[in-house]
Amino acid sequence: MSDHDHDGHAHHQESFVRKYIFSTDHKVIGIQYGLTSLLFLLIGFSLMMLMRWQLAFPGEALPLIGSLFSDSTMPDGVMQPEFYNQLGAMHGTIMVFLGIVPLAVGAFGNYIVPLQIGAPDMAFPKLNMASYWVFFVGGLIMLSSFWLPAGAAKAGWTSYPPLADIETTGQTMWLFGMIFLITSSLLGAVNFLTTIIQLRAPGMTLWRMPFFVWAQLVTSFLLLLAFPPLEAAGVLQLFDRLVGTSFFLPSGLVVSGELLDVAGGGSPLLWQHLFWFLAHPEVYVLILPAMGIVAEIVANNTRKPLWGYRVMVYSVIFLGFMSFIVWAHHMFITGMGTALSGFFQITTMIISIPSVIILSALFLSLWGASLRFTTPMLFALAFLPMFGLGGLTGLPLGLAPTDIPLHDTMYVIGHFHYVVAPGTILALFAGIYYWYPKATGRMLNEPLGKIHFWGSAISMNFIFFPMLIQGLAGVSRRLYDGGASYEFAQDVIHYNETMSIAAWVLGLFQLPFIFNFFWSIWKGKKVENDNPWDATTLEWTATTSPPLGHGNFETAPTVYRGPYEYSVPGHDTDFYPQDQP
Amino acid sequence: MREFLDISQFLGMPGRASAHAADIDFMMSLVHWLMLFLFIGWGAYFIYVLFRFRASKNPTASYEGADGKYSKYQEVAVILAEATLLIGFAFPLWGFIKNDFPAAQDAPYTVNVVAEQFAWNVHYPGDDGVFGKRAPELIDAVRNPLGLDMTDAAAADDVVSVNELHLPVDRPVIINLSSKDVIHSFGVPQLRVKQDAIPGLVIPIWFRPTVEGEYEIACAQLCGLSHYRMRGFVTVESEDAVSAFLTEMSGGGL
Amino acid sequence: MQIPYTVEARPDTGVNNAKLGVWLFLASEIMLFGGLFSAYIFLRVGSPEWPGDILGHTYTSASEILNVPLAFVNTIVLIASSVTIVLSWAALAMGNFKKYRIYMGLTVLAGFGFLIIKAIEYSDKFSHGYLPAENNFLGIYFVMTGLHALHVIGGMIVNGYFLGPGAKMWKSDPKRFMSRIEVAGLYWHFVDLVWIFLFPTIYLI
Amino acid sequence: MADSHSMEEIQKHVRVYMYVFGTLMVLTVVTVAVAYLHLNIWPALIVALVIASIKAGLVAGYFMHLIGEKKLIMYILALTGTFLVIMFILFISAYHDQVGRAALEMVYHVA
Ligand code: HEA
Ligand code: HEA
Ligand code: CUA
Ligand SMILES: [Cu+2]
Repeated sequence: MSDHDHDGHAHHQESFVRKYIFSTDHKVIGIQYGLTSLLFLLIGFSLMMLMRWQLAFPGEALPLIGSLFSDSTMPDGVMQPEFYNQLGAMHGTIMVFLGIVPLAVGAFGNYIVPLQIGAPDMAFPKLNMASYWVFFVGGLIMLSSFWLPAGAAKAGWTSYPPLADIETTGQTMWLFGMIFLITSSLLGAVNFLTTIIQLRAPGMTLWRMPFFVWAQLVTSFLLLLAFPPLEAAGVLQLFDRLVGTSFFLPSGLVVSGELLDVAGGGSPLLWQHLFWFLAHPEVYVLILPAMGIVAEIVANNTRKPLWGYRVMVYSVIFLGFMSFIVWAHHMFITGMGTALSGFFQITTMIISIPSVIILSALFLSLWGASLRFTTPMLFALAFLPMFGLGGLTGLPLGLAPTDIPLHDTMYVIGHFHYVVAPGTILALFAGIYYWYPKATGRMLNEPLGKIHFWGSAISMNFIFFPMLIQGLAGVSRRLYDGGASYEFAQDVIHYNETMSIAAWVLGLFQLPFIFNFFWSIWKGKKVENDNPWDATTLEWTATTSPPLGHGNFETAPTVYRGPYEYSVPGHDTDFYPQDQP
Repeated sequence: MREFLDISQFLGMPGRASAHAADIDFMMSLVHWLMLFLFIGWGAYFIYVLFRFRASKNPTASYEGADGKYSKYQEVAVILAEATLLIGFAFPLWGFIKNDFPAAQDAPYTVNVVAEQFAWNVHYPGDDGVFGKRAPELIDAVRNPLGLDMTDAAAADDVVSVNELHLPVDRPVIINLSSKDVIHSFGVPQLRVKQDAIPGLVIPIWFRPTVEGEYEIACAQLCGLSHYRMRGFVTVESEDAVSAFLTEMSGGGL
Repeated sequence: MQIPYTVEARPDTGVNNAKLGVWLFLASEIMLFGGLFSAYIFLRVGSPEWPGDILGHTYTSASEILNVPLAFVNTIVLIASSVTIVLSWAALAMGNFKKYRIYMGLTVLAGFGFLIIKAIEYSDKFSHGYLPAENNFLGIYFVMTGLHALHVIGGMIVNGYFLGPGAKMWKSDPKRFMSRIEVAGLYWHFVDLVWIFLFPTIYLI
Repeated sequence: MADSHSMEEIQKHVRVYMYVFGTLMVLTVVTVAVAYLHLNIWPALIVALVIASIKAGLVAGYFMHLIGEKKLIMYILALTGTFLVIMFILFISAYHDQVGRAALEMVYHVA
């Protein structure tokens, strides 16, 4: 399985297909992952924009665009509940599994990790390629389900049976898609772990690895060990749907007045346990790479070492371990007794501590800094309070009694969007602005970047803060009319308009980014040297690889010191790269 | 003190209509105080640092950086606060809600609630206080939505209503919650009650309504197309009014 | 620059890439089957009778439905194949390629044997109307043994490749070839291991 | 691990493999024999799992050369094993601490 097919003979001409399509070069694969996942992010974003129209103006025809849709989804431009539920489920699925994970792990991990540890490539280049293409197929399966007669999956991204068992064919496609995506992640995880453990350059000890690499290491462990149970669950749900078993169906179900013709004896809660066994670690898969990116950029732009690097590493390892034993905090309201809920409340409170430590360390890293407010730094800085707000709103959810009024309300939606959108997405944008010159040899335009930053950071708060307010007022999530028919929701329902407008404004502010992203490939300011940010980590040292070239280092660099030796007293520059003796 | 700390109004939580609601709100307030302290503390620090350590003002960074003493205090404080919340509030309150069911001498008012796509069926035991037998085979969407077995003597005086749950004020209530088809969630914001209705299980919940009025039951778990309008009503009223309602329901049916 | 440690071990970790990779892969496989075993346990503690009602008859022990002798034979076959594959590796270590061929051939053959017996078992169930949809015991039996059988097929493809076209490498890069056989062996043993747990939990108790 | 072995060592290995093979056969027979005793569920479960674990240990230890394997591999497997066990325990606990199971017959009074 450990094949690799480019041994220093860079001179032989590779065909276009081998070089850019079925490439085994981690940098090309990283870029493939990046472009594909950005596209999916855009798709997930568009689905959300449609939903937000319906939430702001329930039952009103969507002008212009509405007429493009079929009669079964939006007759005369008016969204049907079926379609709203599809959009919700697919927005969640696409954002999580096809947007953030492949961007944070597949793209950034692939491109940056081997460079940062001084490796020639990933340990298993062919496996790496397979991982991308399996992901790609999984994504196509997911998307194509929108064109099924009854549309895509509509039982939420959590796919709780019995609803998911009796839903239309879209759900089957969802399951097949998930099996591909899980397989892809597993292949990727094996590859990352082997690479990080085995291919570190001479002198790159564990304690000299950049925090980003640590974050990817822990993330890969989460993917490796948490994903398989969901694959098992997916197979079981496929059997329920296709073969007629009843793993998740109890006896005596009566659907629309008809006794369901199944053997029965199953348990709907079994799915929830298997699902959350994955999905809680999964949320840390969404946040850890983001924390890693932020740590890199904060160190670089404060021009000083990260405060408490070791403590952060210990925290991230502990976080990874704990994330396997908190899953049932998503299930307090399913009728859990006191013993189990006690256990899961304790573990949930415990797991919040390492997050507090990491965030505190990042905040403290700013003390004594010489702050450069570059675009990546702005995004990274915004991440800190935004993740903080998201994390803090996790606390009332993690305590069972306070979860009673909040469970399955907009408060939960607000909580996790604060962590994934102004949290992770801003961090990923930071990473794009930071590493773009590495991949292309050109900088992204700064003024456009700053417009993108302020527009995104501000409008996101106008989308997600009102969700917390609505949630506290008791408004349920996944409501096709946003709660308009409920009396108790009347005081807070008007926020739906604010949020939707903010969401479209957010969309507008992505335009400078998309323009910048493509324009700069050809027209951006060229970097003067390999190290435009005056950084210390290995990816910025002279490599044989000009943008998009094949191969990484002429000879493996030797590492002499820790990753963040900035402003070392007595050194002639304010950065002391890892590979300088 | 307690009144002072209770910021549930400020948080925009709906009015309270059950006995344990104040406890939940108080706990909610405490958690939000903790959040507020952390947010304001770190937020103020953050803004200060951004100004004080900008490159134009502080051209050379310090290699040593901050002294971590205060952050350690903060972490210990957070741990203590979370431990207090768990031990002092979360465990007792959850235990009370889950385990301290009213005993027989408290004369709890017991009803069955059976969720279905997309309605809340309520099954009252009638005067004899005994629920009639039910069987899934007997369910008829129109005439017998609960599958009540009419050959059972106990079933004769049972009352079934749809989306209308009438409860006596100031008397403990036990609801046996179940579902016919998919997972629903019985949520009543003002009562601070929420419980998933899981097919295959019959989950008892209890609370004591304290304020008369009509409250909405909002289904909180995605259950299909019309999840958004799976709305029922809880009417909390005097004992007499409940009896009158039940008489009307059973009389009207014949 | 070559990718290092494809064959020789990295000094500080003591393993080469392929071996680490396959162990990591096996770790995820453990969790995959672990998820299914968890589901099995969850369903089983949740039912009053196990296996329970099938086609109108209540069974109280799995051996009334499943064919224990056949499964017993299959256990023997799979364990034997585990021995032959490790012997094939040992033959390579002694430089005896011919013996390697024989043992690897036997391993693949044993895989076929296992699948044939499995097929007999399945068709017997099907012909009696014991379909997965009848009952959760049958359902989980088919899912778990079916997934295991897929793993057997996967292993046979790998082993078959190293028996046939893949064996060319013995000429060009014998060390690397040995490492591959060791890795293939690890996977094959794992498949055996899973069966060692499946057999008693599903058939016997 | 292979490269440094001499002929004799390999032959010794092969002998060990045969012993292990024999033991596995015996244990398989024992498992089946115990099953025909029709013990109660708990003793049967324990016996079956203990035997299966021994067999698994033999396969992993000798065939997969886990005995004497590098620490790194051991750590990874220990971690996986920990999560596996946690998963089993929590799944069983989750089942037992679920409110509402016993009450099913209460509503559907079907005998
Ligand atoms: C990246 C994703 C991510 C992250 C990191 C988290 C982090 C946390 N989450 Fe969240 N969560 C989700 C994603 C995430 N969550 C998702 C997607 C769901 C919903 C799924 C669904 O149902 O569809 C969810 C749902 C969810 C629930 C279930 C709610 C319900 O359904 O009723 C719970 C309950 O315990 C919970 C708890 C927590 C906790 C305690 C943390 C902790 O780890 C947080 C720890 C962090 C802190 C405590 C912050 C520390 C702050 C400071 C130190 C100072 C801050 C300073 C300033 C702000 C200036 N989350
Ligand atoms: C990682 C996960 C993730 C992310 C990032 C987002 C991002 C966003 N989400 Fe989403 N959401 C979920 C995961 C996520 N969501 C999940 C799991 C659910 C629950 C589903 C369910 O109920 O089952 C949900 C549900 C959900 C709802 C509730 C639906 C309901 O309950 O009825 C809403 C409502 O407003 C919403 C809004 C938004 C908004 C405004 C954003 C914005 O922040 C979006 C920001 C995105 C961008 C800014 C993208 C920018 C990228 C580009 C422009 C690409 C550029 C391209 C190139 C350069 C090529 N989301
Ligand atoms: Cu019923 Cu949602
Ligand atoms: Cu969680």
